[in-house]
Amino acid sequence: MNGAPPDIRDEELLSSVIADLIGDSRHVAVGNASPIPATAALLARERGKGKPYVSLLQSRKHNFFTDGARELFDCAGQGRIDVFFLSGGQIDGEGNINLVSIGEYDNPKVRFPGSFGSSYLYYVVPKVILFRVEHSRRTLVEKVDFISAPGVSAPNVFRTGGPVALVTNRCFFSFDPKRKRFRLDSVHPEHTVEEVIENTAFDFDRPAQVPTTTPPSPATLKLMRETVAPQLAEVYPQFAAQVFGVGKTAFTD
Amino acid sequence: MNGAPPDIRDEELLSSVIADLIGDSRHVAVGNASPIPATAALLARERGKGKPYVSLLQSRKHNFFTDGARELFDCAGQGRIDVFFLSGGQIDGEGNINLVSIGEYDNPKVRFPGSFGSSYLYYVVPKVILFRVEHSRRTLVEKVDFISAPGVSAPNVFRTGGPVALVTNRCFFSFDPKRKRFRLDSVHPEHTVEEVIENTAFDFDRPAQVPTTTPPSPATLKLMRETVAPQLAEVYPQFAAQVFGVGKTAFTD
Amino acid sequence: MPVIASQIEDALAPIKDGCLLVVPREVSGVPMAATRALIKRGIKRLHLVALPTSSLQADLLIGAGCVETLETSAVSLGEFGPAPRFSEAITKGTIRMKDATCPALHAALQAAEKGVPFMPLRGLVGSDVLKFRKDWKLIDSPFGDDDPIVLLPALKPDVALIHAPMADRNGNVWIGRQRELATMAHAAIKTVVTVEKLYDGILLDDPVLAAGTLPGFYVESVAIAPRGAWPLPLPDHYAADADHLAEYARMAATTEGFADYLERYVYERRAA
Amino acid sequence: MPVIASQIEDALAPIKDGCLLVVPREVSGVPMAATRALIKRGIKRLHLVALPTSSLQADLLIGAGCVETLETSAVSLGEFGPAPRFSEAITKGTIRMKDATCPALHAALQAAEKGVPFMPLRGLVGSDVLKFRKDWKLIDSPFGDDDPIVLLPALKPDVALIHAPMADRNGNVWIGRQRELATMAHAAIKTVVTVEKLYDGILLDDPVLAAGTLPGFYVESVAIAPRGAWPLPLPDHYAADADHLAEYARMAATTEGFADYLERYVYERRAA
Repeated sequence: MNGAPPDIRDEELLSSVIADLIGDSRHVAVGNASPIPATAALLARERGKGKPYVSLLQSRKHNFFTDGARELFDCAGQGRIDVFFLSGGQIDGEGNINLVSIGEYDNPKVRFPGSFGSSYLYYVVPKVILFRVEHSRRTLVEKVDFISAPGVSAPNVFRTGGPVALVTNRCFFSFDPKRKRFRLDSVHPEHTVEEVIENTAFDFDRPAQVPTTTPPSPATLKLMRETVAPQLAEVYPQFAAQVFGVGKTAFTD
Repeated sequence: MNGAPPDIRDEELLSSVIADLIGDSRHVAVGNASPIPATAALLARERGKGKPYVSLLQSRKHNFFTDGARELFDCAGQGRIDVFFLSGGQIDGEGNINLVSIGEYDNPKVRFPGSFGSSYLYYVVPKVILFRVEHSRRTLVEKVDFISAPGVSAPNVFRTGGPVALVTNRCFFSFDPKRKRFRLDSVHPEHTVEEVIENTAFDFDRPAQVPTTTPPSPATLKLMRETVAPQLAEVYPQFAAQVFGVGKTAFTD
Repeated sequence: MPVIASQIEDALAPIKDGCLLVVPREVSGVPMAATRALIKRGIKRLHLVALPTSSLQADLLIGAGCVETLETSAVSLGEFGPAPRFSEAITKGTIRMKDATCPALHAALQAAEKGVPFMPLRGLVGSDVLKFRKDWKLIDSPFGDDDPIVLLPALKPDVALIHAPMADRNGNVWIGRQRELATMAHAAIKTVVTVEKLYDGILLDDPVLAAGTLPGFYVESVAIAPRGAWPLPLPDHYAADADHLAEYARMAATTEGFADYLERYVYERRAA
Repeated sequence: MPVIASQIEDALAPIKDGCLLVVPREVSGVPMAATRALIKRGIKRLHLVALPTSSLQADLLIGAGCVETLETSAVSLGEFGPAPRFSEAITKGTIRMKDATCPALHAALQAAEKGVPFMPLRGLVGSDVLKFRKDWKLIDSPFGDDDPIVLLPALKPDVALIHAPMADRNGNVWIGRQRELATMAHAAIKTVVTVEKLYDGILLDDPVLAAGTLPGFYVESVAIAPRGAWPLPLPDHYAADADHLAEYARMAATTEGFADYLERYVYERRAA
């Protein structure tokens, strides 16, 4: 295994992986409580010299919407949002995500915040990137207790979008909607395939040789730390301070 | 018959009649090409010291809408528009109105502008006042050639509004939705019941003694000519000049 | 990023023969300079949607033979009388007419804006407007008890064409209260804009201006056309040119007079 | 005309026990001063709709026992973690939860805004969100071929409660880009507003301000509440009070700590 330079943090690696996934898109939107995807989207925009448009839902500065809180969803319905990010309290091997609860819905053991826009956006955004930092049998389950949004739909269901990948602190899976399965595309530096298998409750495909995830280049790291991090601090001050050491400023929105 | 003072114009009489009909309302809206209803609504507002709200669709000054051209219709759907005005190339005895054409729809002899919002507003505005200055067998017909909106609907059809009256240059009819008929409530000064019968192609109810329409009081006339007319000139410069002698100003909207 | 075109003709390139074009009502900022440029170019077979009504713009396009199908709630010159080219085209059967009612057009555009296949609307039941719209459906409301309601299919224009007070270099467009212009742009695949002037700054940077701004990512191209709504009004900027509209009403009353009007004001553009 | 109340409590009079109350999302200008006043008054049995999500506001109201039914897409303190009173109420079964997804709440409010009984929405098919919403219907789209689509019944609140930067003496309210506040007011029977300040003039007289203004005829009452969204942010005016939110997250983690929080910041209101 290629060890990553010791000074690369998990959050930086994941942001870099996600930024590569964003690729050549027109419009990337980032929902609530998603600091790593926000980092990735801003990084992609810096590298693309202003392209894609990035809309951070909780931001003022990185938000082009002027028709209220519904505009993101309308815009996605129009086919104008190319990339979105979703997570889940549980994610299963068919790409189903659970943002609601563990246990019976009417008598849950654990309650998560709720489905947010997932029960819609998962169907209509072409590239939905799943991310879940904690990669464990608790989070990557065989079958979710509650389907906030399904990974795949029957052929007669209107669906122009869905999951393309799942990024965790251990590895990077791609998703194949025809096979309804994830495929292990790469394992992050300092992690192993065995470890991924051990910590994943669902079955997945994998090549004979699983490559190692390419760590961010020094140029990407510099861009992330010096240019992206200060922008991020508007929306995620805690995260920006913790990961990038960007001091809390007396920012007024 | 009480002869009206010779210096009262038809338009002033009709505006005064309509202003009385508006009565104690919260919100009166006036559509396109309706100078007499606009005069009446502004008159009602002057008399009510700012109440009702008056929205003149083509005006900037007398228009409270900020959600675009759809807001009037949404607002009516919410039950917030109490009074609206409609006319018709043809109006029949069941209160059906035709704003589209005479003859076969696919091969018409005469084409009118179109239904505007009538096919919706007639159903949801509680007090729709019909006005048609030209009172003749050509305009007040037995049966309209095209129903832009029906006067009454079957009981299972959602309907919170409809016609309450029809004002012409000869008389004032009220409408009874249960009987699906107009009733002659008053004949304007210098006109007669016989003349109304002769010039109306539909059958209507009437009391044994038909009263004469009360002409506008001197105070109402003064208000109309001195206060309302200049406001009107913004939206209906031609009408204001012709009826009230308000000179065309170099108005910039 | 939207193209900021130096020639109005260049900005209009996305508007092709035969396309489904949506334009705003007569008082919302009608792109008349652009309309004249389209006629000059000889555009053909438009499916024209006027949201929800039109005056001079539709009448001109119809008279000049640019329209195959017209979908709107009314065409009229208002105080200046009926729209003569429209009336003649209908009675002679030279255009296909899809009669609507104002809120139906708004709702059908909002359906496209929201990415849903249809929108319900009250009213309409028992009208001949509904009877002649085979593309609209009357169903029993799934939430009612024997409650008929009309469903309108989404109306997704190829292009929305609008005129507005100003745009910035990123293609953000200030539309103010004329929010149906935003709905048109959201619903359409592409949006073409003419503006009175360029704003020197970024409209979205000012929270007060941003409230009335259409974001540039909906916009395909922008051209500057001062007094671009003339002879129609631009809200809060200039009034209608009543003398000119009266002249139009007179000239367009006959085929010959209309041809003279085109010659003088569209092909030659002698006055402004 | 709307009442311009001198006391926030007076403006809140239309909000009765048991009413269907809609409030905006955590970053749109949340009426927190009004929320504290409602808790102080001891409001009960609210059917609370948070459009489309909530943070501190819903958690406070739930913890204080004001909520019978909650309808929203998510409640979370964001960077400060889960919403502890919400999570406990759900796991203990002390409130009735109607889980939604953001665009469904927007669409259901828009249905009420448009006076239609329902709105269609894509997505949702095959999700458990749909499965547990017996009030939503899955139909075959009348415009499709074996194309299932969800219909959402109109959501018509008794009262919309919002906070905005300013209002004028006619009750016109400047909301800027937060246009969901307009939809809430259009959809609700009554609208109650708190504002940072009174605007000295008429907002609708200025075309630039008018573009971001909710007309007064939708508004029941207005009260002035400077920093009325504290400790949540007011867009373009002030940021969230992160220290206070962190303190809330800590205190509200336990029943006792939450009771202390109420004592200190709601009943006594020692800090601001």
